[in-house]
Amino acid sequence: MNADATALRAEFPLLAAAPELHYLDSAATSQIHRSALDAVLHHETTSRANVSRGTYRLAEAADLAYENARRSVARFLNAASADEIVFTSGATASLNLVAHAFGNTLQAGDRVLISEAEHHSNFVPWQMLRDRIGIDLAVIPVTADGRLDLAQLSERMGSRCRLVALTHCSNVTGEWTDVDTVVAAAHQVGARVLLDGAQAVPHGPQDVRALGVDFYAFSGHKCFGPGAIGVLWGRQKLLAAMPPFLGGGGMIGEVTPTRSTWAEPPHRFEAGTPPIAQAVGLGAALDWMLSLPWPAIHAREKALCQALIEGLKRIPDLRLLGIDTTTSNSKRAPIVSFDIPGLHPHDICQVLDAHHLALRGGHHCAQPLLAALGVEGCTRASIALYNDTADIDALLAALDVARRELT
Amino acid sequence: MNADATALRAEFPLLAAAPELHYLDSAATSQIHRSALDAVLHHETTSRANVSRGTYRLAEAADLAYENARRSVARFLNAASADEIVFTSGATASLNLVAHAFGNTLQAGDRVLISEAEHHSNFVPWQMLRDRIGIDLAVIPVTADGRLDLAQLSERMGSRCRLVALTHCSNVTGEWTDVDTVVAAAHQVGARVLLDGAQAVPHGPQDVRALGVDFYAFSGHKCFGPGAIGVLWGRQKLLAAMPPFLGGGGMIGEVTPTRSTWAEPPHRFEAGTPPIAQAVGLGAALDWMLSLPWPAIHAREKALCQALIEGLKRIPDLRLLGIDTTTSNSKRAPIVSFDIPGLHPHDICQVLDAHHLALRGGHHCAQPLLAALGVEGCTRASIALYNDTADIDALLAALDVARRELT
Amino acid sequence: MSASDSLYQDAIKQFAKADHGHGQLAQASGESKLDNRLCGDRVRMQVALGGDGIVAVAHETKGCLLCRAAASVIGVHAAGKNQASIDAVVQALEAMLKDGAPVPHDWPELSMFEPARAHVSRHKCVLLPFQALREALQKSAVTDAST
Amino acid sequence: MSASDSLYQDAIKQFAKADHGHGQLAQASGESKLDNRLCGDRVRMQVALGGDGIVAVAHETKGCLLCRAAASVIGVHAAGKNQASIDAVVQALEAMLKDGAPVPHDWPELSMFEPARAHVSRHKCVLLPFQALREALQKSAVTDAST
Ligand SMILES: Cc1ncc(COP(=O)(O)O)c(C=O)c1O
Ligand SMILES: Cc1ncc(COP(=O)(O)O)c(C=O)c1O
Repeated sequence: MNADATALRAEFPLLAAAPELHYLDSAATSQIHRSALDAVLHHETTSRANVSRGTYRLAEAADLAYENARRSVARFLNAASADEIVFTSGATASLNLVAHAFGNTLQAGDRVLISEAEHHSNFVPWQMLRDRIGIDLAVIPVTADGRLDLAQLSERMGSRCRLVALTHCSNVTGEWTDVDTVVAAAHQVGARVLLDGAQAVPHGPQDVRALGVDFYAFSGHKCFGPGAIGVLWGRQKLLAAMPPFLGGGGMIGEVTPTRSTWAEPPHRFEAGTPPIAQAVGLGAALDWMLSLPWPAIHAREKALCQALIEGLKRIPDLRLLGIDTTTSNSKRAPIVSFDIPGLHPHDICQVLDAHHLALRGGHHCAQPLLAALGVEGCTRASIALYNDTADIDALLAALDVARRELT
Repeated sequence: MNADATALRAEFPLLAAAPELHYLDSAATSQIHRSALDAVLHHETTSRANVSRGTYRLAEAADLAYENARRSVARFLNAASADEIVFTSGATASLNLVAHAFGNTLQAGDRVLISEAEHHSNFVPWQMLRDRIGIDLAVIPVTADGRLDLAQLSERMGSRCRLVALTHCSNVTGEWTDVDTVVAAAHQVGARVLLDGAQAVPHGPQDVRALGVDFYAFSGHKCFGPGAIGVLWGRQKLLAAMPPFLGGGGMIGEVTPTRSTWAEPPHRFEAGTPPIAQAVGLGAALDWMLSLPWPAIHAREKALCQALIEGLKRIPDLRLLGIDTTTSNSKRAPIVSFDIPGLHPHDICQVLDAHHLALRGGHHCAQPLLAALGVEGCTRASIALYNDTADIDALLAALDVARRELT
Repeated sequence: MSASDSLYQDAIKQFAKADHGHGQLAQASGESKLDNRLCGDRVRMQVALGGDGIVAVAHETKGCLLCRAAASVIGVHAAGKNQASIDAVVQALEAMLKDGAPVPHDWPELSMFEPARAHVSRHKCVLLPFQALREALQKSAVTDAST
Repeated sequence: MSASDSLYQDAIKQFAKADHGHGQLAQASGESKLDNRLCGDRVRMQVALGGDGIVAVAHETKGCLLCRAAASVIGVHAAGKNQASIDAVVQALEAMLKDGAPVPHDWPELSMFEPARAHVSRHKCVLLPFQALREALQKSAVTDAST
């Protein structure tokens, strides 16, 4: 398997058809790998049927494809069993699922601990749970350089902490969370740990058992798969102890006018016709990812990120967000956000776009983090396995143009 | 536009590639029309980006495609505005959205009226709401021939009825609900009306304003579009008065550590990255449907349904479910369910499959209805615009074989 | 010949019709009720244990031909077997269906289910009564241990 | 020439920098605060009304160059206009951006936003201050009516 960016890029239909494009917005959505697109197409044209209910051959083919996708996800996460894999419509849906199904097992006064660095999708559902049942929502602050301040972790957890829900990797700073420390502290007080892996999964297979966490959530569209599909992994025992979230077909044992009983996980949490072709596409994307030479890809991602940071440091007044410039960035996903005082991120991105650079400016659905860092918005470059030095060079050159054009 | 079944069938890639297949399970999932598949493919390979947040050209293209899809849905439903169209992951998700967002505006003791004929997706969410906040859940019974018994509608509504949530068309009997009667009675006591249109939409464009209802839900995969996409239509004023359901990116006004504010509908109800390519595919499917000669298609669907019913009536002991054989079936969608005492639906479907007939046996996610009709399961043939007499003839012939083989 | 011709052999139909072991035990050591979520089929299985293992079984099975035939085979064969041998046959039957393993030699009638190998969605139909039997045994074991 | 070269004309940069109308009114007839949900940009707009219409405007605008330039154009032009003519210019500006309609003749500076037509996601940036102005006027109208 070739880890060369040019070869990888050729496997992404959109990028292959747009050689001039410097796509540096993969943290918002990655491009789709041809294996995922082909799998969707193949499924829809040869095996389309509803799952879990039909006995004809087409329905069996659909069932098999869907359950095989579950096994692919389990392999990718090193889950103990495919039954621990719940398909959802996205990371946001996965996080809301936990906030409702696990959340409804909590009592008023129980603590849920999140952080200032969370994406809104791992922030708002917990605020809504707080407003619904009166949990005590505590927020780990970030340090001046944007890292989770884990110094007083035990105190923040208190004795009634039931869940610690943190991003595995920040979508603004690229900072990875120190999971070992969090898991040790949480499990000491009997709290569960949920990781929002939306930004982690695009950078390689994860091992939920090695991480020692209890829940893991991510989205297909950020890891080279189709949209409209997400995953919630949860330990079998935890899932089995949770009531369902959404009601509908496929998640029931029996329905009578007066009451209903629930199916076992994962089906209990998959009400209605699930995202079948999308799961199949995600399975293909993850199988492909599993086949990649990750050490080589990580080395390139890191080198590109380093080159970008060095280049940005040369721009007068530019502020790198959440990057402690005095330490190495060994635990950094290749996501770099910056602020140039006096230049609005949207104006910067507009000029970059004219140079075929796709970058995003704004609050990146992380207003609490940006507020903590003292900015309203920022410009973000996010690097994926198909990026190369040409993308970084183009960005640095275009930023010079932007500074001239916008002042 | 040609309404000939052979010509239509040729536009469905899976059916075109499997000329021997008699697909009679469209009520579970329809086959996907090539316009929808092409639209998904085109989007993923030319316009893939996240929506609502980016300013580069690719992101603008994605935004435009997504919002155009919203307009296509609005046209298909004759909605007053595209802002009344919420994209969800399916009909089940749409119904759960109403059960939470509208449901949370209800008080304990307020009545929600559903029926015995509902799909589990329009049954279980209301039971869960009842168990959550103590609404009074009332159930309209069905008559012996499976129709909604609207005789005592006003009494059943009582004075505290706030919502009547009914299927537009039964997924078991094909019976259409008498919406005029329901809307008149509901609006008299100030109750809102929700229609579950999952089985209505595959049989042509709907007019929510002419229907006079307040909410309308359906799924893309049943109306020739992609899976993983659904629609909730709601009157603008109602949507604007509802709190959000899921929390996450894209649905907020502002997020601070202590509280958040909400975006306007429809975005308020679309937390997280929405099903972008799937919405685009659905838009294409609905645009295509809008271009069809519906009177001709309805005439054929009705003729096929009639021929099927006549043929089934000749089978000794066979019981047609929910079909009053003494009246005409003018208000019937082409869905026919039957029971042959002594033959299990799964065994029947297995034999049919050997003759390339795709039919589904079981409870069809409508256990309360089947219980009311006195059966545990049944075999269902559901007809769509690509079916033809060959499918009906094959079914009737294979049922003769099944009766011989299975006894 | 159609795919179903080979599936619905006379043996299956005869076993289903005979419904060996149908009924209830006056005194059961253990009992289980299992559903097939997908179709609502249901097996209620009772076992009576003696010194060496199963003395009697009785079941009430509502289901398709495959499910009823499987329950009927249990009605013929289960008495005289012990927990270990039941565990073994359930495993062997699963392997036969899923991986094409040979028919368990002490339950030769299970060969009638060989054509079901090709029909993944029907494996559960055949297995359901066997899973119910195993569960009924486990429940008696628990009761034994606690007395 | 890149697409942005034409967008960020000197006029836009100069108007944004000049920030005409920046500030607060001692006594406002109406005031509005509008956000752009997508980027968090914010306009606070105040109007003071007299017999014939707007006597003075003041705004505090935090946003991109397009948004700030648009607010600044309002600072130059709004005084002396009445509600109907403001409604008309907002409509005309929308039509100019969305449908390629001509520049409103009594607000000639708005021509600097013509290149923004091609950038759909930026229309909101230009329109935000104008929508804020209209809302501030509506709020004063309500206050007027109730006194
Ligand atoms: C860290 C993080 N969590 C959650 C999400 C939400 O993912 P989605 O929008 O796919 O539901 C995102 C994506 O923006 C993210 O970056
Ligand atoms: C009447 C009815 N309502 C709701 C649904 C649920 O649709 P989905 O499974 O696509 O969410 C179905 C589909 O099975 C249906 O037939």
